[in-house]
Amino acid sequence: MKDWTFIVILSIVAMATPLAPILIGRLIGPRKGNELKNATYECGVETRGDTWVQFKVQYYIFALVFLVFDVEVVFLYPWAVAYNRLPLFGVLAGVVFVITLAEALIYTIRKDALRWI
Amino acid sequence: MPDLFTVIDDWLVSLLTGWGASGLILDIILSLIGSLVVVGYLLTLALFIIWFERKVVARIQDRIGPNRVGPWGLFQNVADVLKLMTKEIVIPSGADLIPFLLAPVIATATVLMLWAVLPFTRNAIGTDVSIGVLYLAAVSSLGFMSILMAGWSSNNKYALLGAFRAVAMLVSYEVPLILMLLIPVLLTGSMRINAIVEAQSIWYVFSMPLAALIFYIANHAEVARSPFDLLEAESEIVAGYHIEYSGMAFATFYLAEFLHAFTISALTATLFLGGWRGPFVDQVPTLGIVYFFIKSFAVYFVNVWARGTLPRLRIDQIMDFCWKLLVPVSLLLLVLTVIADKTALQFFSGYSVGGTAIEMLPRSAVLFGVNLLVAGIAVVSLAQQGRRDREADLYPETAVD
Amino acid sequence: MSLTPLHAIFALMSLFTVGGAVGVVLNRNLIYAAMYLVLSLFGIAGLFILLEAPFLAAVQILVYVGAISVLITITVMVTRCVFCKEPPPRQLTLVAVMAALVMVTLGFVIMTRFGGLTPAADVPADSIEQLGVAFVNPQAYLVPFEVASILLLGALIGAIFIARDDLPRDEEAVGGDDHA
Amino acid sequence: MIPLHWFLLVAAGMFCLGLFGVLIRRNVVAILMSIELMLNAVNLNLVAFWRYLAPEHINGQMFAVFVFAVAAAEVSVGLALIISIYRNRDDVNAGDLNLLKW
Repeated sequence: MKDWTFIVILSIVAMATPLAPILIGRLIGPRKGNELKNATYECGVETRGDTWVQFKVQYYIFALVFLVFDVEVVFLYPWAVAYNRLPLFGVLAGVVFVITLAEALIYTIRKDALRWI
Repeated sequence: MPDLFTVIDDWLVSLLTGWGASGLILDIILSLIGSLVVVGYLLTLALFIIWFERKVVARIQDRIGPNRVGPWGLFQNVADVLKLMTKEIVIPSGADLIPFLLAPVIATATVLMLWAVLPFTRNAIGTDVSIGVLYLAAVSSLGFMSILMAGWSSNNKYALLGAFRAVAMLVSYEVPLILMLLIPVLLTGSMRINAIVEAQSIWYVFSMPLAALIFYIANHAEVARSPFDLLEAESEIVAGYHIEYSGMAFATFYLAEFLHAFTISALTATLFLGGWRGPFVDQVPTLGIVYFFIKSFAVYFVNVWARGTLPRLRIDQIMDFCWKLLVPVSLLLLVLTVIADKTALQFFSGYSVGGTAIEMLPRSAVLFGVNLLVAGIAVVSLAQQGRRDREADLYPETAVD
Repeated sequence: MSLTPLHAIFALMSLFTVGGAVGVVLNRNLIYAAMYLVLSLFGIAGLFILLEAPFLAAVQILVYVGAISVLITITVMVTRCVFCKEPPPRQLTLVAVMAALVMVTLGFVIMTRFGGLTPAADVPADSIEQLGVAFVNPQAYLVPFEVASILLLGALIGAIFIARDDLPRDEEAVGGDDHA
Repeated sequence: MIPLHWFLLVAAGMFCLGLFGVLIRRNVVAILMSIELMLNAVNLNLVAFWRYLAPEHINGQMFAVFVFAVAAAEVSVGLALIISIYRNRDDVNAGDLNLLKW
C-alpha cells in the first residue's frame, strides 16, 4: 500500500499543477468576450451546420484492432514475467498465442481493412 | 559511499519521526514532499528543455533562436509564461466549459504521473510498483481521453476531426509500443522498472537494437511530433484538437507536449539504455542521476533532430508504417526472440540469463543475431514490396493484381 | 472499527464508481455518458488496487479507459448520435422498483452471509508470475488462454465484417480471392 | 482493513444501476454501456472474493482477466452491430428494431 500512497498523492499534485495556472489565467487574464471573438474558428469562414459531422467507419476499425491487440498483449504480460521460469512447452504456448494475434493482423491487412481512405 | 538521496530520505524520516509523525502520516508527508520535488523539478526542467529544443531547432534551420531574455535567451520561456498568464482564455461559444478546461489538465497530469516509477538513481525512485511497465502503458493511455475531451468540447469541426485523427494514430502506435515494452519485461522477468535497470549489465539496446528502435519510433509517434505531427497539420485541419485553446490553457497543452517528449526520452533511456547505470555507479550511487540525464538528453536530442529535419508524412503513410511494418516486425521479433533464447538456454551450458556483463555475453550475442535476422527480413520484404509497387506503376496492365 | 485514510480512499473510489454509474444511466448526452463511464471504470481500478490486485487495475485502465471508452466514443460519433432522439422510458417506476428490489435482496444476502469479513491471508508477492505460469500450464488454464485468443480473433473478424461498408458482401460473385 | 461487504455492496449497487440502465434506456449504445457496468460489477465481486477468501489461489484474478477478454469481444462486436444497424436504418433505438419480433 505504501507504493500507492505515493501515486495517489502524486496524482493529486499532478492534477493541481496544471489546474493552478489555468485558474490564475482565468482570474488575472482579461475576460472581454464578444460574439465575434468567441465564434468558432474556421479560418475566417463562418461555421455552418452541426459540429458532429459524419465520421468514417475507418476510425472505428482502427480502434477495434487496437482494442483486440491491447487485450491480447495484456495476456502476454504475466507470461513475460514468468518467462524465465517456464519450460520450453510453456514458451511455445505463448508463441501459439502470438501467432493467433498475427493471424488477426494478417486478416485485417489482407482484407485491406487497415487502409486509410 | 551512501547515496545522497538515501541520506536525505533518512534525514527526513528521522526529522519527521522526531516531530511525532509515524506510520501512514509519515508516508503521506514523505509522499507529498516527494511529489512536490518531482513536479517542481519537472516544471523547471520543462523551461530548460523548451529552450533547448528551440535553440537546437533554430540551429538546424540556420537561425539563432531565443537570445534576448537572460544569458543565451535562457529565460525566454519565463517571459513567455508570464505573458500568457495575462492573456485571455477564450471560451468559444457552444463549448463545454468543464471538459474544455479539464482536457489540458488531464493531458499534463498523465505526463507528470509517468515519472512516479522512473528511477533517477538506484534509490531515488518515486515508487517501485510491482507492475511498473504496465503502469507506464496504462497511464499513457489515459491521455487519449483528454484529446477526445478537448476535441469534443471545443465545438469546432476541425478540433473534432483533429482529435479523432490523433486518437486513431495514437492508438495505432500504442500497439507496437506495448509489444516492445514486453521485451525488457521478458528479458528481466519482472515488471519493476528498477529490476529492469539492474538487469541491464549489457544494455538492452545492444542485445535488442531493433526492439529499442521500434520502441523509440512508436514513442516518437505517441508525442505526435514531426514526422508524425499530422494531427496539427495546418494545411488540412488547422491546429488539430487544440485549435480553440488560448492563453494558459494552450500553454498547458504545450507544456504537456514538451514534457511528454522528454519523458519518452527518459523512458527509452531507462528501459533500453541502462537508466542510471554507468561506470563507478556502484561506488558512488549519486552518479546515477548524471548518467540518467546524459542518456535522456542524448535520446531527446535525437527526438529534436528528427523533429527539425524530417517532413510530415501523410496519414495513410503513417498508418501503413505502423500496421504493415512496425507491428508485424514486432510480432516476428517477439516470437523469434523467445524461441531462440529458450532453445539456446536448453542446449548450451554457460548460457546465462542474468549476472555480469561477461556472463550475459552469450545471450546478448544470440539476441543480437535474432535482431539482425529480423531486420534483414524486414528490409528484404520492404525492398520486394517497393519493387512490386514500382512495377505496378510502370506497367499497370501486366501487374499481377 | 477505526476509520483510516484507507477508508477515505475507498469512499472516494466508491463515489467515482457509483456516481459514474448513475451518470451513465441517466445522462441523455452519450458523450457525457461515455465520460461518466470512464470515471466509473477508473473508480473500479482504484478499488482493484485497494484489493491488492494492481495488475488487474492496470489492465482495467488499459483496456477500459484506454480502449473500450475510445471505441464507444467513436461509435457515438460514427452513428452521429450525441443527442439522439430517445423515446421516453416506459414503465420507469416498475423498472426502478425492480432494480431496487434486486439491490435490497443482494444487500440482505451480502450482510447476512459476508458481513464484516476480513482477509484470510496475504496476497503472495509473485501473484503476477503465478498468473503467467498458470496461463501456459496444461493442467491449469492453457486451454482457456488459447481459446481467449481465438475468441478475440473471431470477434475481430466478425466486427470488421459487420462494420465495414466497402467490403464485397458476396465473395463468390466478385471472384473470391483478393491477394492484394 | 476494509471489510468485505463494503466492496460487495458497491458492486451490487453498480450492478443494479447497470440493470436499471439496460431496462430503461432505449438507445443501444447506452444499453451497451450499462452492460459494461454490470460486467465490471461482476469483476469487482470476483476480485473481492478472491482477495478475502482465497488470496493464495490465482483463480479469482484469472477469471477477472478472462472477463476482460470476453468484455472486449462483446463490445467490439456489439458496437459493430450498432454501426451496421445505423447504416441500414439511420436510427439506433432498441424499441424500433422489431423486424424479427413477431
